[in-house]
Amino acid sequence: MQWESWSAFWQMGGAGVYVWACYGLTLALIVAELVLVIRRRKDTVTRLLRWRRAVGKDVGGQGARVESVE
Amino acid sequence: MLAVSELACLKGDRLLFRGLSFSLEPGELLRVAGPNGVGKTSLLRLLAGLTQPEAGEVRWHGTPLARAREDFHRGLLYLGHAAALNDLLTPLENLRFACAAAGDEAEETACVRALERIGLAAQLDLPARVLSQGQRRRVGLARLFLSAARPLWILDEPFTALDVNAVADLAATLSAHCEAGGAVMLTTHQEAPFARAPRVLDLGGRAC
Amino acid sequence: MLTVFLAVLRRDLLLSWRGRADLLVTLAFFVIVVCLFPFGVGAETNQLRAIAPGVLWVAALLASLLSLHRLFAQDHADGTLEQLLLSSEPAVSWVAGKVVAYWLTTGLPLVVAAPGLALLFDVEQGALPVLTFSLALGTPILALLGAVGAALTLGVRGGGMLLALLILPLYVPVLIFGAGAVEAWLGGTGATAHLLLLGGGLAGALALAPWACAAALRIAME
Amino acid sequence: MTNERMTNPDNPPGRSPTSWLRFAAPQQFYPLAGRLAPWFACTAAVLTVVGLYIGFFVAPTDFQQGEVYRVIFIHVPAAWMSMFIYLVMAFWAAVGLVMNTRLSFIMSQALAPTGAMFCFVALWTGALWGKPTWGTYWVWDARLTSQLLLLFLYFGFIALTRAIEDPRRADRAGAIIALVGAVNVPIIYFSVQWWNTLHQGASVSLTKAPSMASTMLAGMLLMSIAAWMYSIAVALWRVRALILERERHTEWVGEVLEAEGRAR
Repeated sequence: MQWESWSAFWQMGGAGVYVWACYGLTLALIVAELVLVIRRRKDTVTRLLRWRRAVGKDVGGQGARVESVE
Repeated sequence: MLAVSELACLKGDRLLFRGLSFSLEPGELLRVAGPNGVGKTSLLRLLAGLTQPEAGEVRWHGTPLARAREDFHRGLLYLGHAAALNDLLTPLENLRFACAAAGDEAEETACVRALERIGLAAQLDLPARVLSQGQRRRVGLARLFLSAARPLWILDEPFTALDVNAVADLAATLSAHCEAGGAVMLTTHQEAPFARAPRVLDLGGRAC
Repeated sequence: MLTVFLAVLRRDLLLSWRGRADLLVTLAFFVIVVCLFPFGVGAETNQLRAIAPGVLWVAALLASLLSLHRLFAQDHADGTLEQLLLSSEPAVSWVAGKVVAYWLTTGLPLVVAAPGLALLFDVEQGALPVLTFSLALGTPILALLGAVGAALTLGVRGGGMLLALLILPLYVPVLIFGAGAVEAWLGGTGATAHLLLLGGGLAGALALAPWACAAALRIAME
Repeated sequence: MTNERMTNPDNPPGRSPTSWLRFAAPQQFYPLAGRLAPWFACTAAVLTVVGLYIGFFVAPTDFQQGEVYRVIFIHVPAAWMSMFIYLVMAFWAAVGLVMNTRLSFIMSQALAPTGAMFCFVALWTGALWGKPTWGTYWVWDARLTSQLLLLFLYFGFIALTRAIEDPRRADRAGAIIALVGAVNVPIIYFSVQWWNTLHQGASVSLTKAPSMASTMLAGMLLMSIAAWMYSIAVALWRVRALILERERHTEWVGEVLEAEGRAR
């Protein structure tokens, strides 16, 4: 074990501010990214459900099927 | 000449048409019909090779467009909505550039003759920005007289902004091109006096 | 192929000539940006001499970005681009024509004006040919890379700002070797290596950029 | 190319069983991604815990730098990942352009935000590591500078793909800029290094640690693999949302959405 006490661990030999700022920001960014990804998925599902209700069930068949010429 | 099979076109969020199959043979004049927004222009751009279809394919003399691009574009004249005129150039300069860019020989005398033929003799050396809508349209159409060697003409609304005489004249030119073994595909909202009634491709048949 | 190249080149040069007031804007911007620096950093001769190569190169880089977003915009709007894409000739030929015309009208004036401006910064006279030569090799690279960016952002909202964001990081190597050439000459190590690298960059850009640009223009038509 | 576009007459685009390259792939990939992503995420979490334990409690104090070197356990993995992700993005972009497959474009777009995030982390940790070691937050060191330019490349890619509304154009335009950027990354790195040696003489090297203990190395490698797993998991989740968005016309997305709607 490297550390004599927890407070020594937090102080990181005097460089605690720098080390914990690095780890803190990284953690915050990762959490933010995960939240954004999950939120985005939920938003997409809600929006698409709404969209499908608006256009009706037959979303794939919107375009006119052109059978023949003349 | 041009064979289309099972073509589908998606524009943004909307499926414009699907399962579109037809072919165009030499001597034919095909009119694409249907209300606004049904995909007439999209179809023409797609056939010209400007955009890619969502599904299906277009063949030029039996070869898929992607592999016959150069040969296809040598045999195609496409005139779109925009007249491809630069305001700072004169009609003559615009026409000569259009021909040269397409890969045609563009003799000055031939270009002058084409512009005179379409009724722009007096505007040859004016900058294009002073021309009226109809006159701008004519500069683009002057290329028809220089492109007899290109068998396939695809024209998007060629009659727009033209007066009655010009419409008749253009219809005669198109009919003559078909007589000579060419093929014409066009969209239009107005009736034109063609020598023979054009075949109609109705995109709006079952549109919603 | 050559006919199309020459036709596009001739037309674009003619268009620039008809709208020649626009040409002066790029040059004026270059001159003004360069002249702003002494006000910002002070008119101390030694300092000005030290920053001159960098200032001239950064200003040239910004000036060449100034009208870049207009490179294809007019042709896109009036339908000329459609017709060019439908040409049976290879797209590379007319793309090259447009880029060469663009460089002749915006890049070349900078190359010509730079030595004169360098004198304002009291740059040693022997370094002036190196500066001119480095700009003559470097600004075409800027035009070629810029054309790819202009094609990608064609018709996109906020295209001008986006273009700067896309292209400026790619300009960094050109800036480093361009300004570095002059500094190396002034430092006595000789500018050959820098100029060779710039030449290599130009060859690479000439070989790749027109293709990328043509592909981007095809995509922009969709 | 055109053959892939052929569809069965009765199937509108997006439902064809024959063209797996173009249509079936997203449909099959969507549930696959959903099943795989949690595993990658769990692996990442476990590796992070182990890596951090080794990094903080097993690895010895560096005799030159003291404790501050422990930033290395995120700095180096982040820097590696940011470069690696850009290359993977460019790879998918190239695959997309050559094979005309939508899924590859979606992949490259799903990776970009994570790459940019790691790039920023590498810069941030580099700066905070620099302050106690070199006495300044920023030096124009070749590594830091290329990292900064890489961040701009990421921003450019993301901004371009977001600014273009037509998804097909956005896909292809993004692919081109990703490839142009990938060609330029080595050139930028080389030029910056060249510029740096000329201007500053020998630069301070961040990772040059002649006496790196094997436990330090182990921690760093574990954290790198964790970062890699994390990137895959997040990219897969993002791909799922993008697939739903792009394939919303199809029946299978309809079924997926209805199942989701019932589950709420």
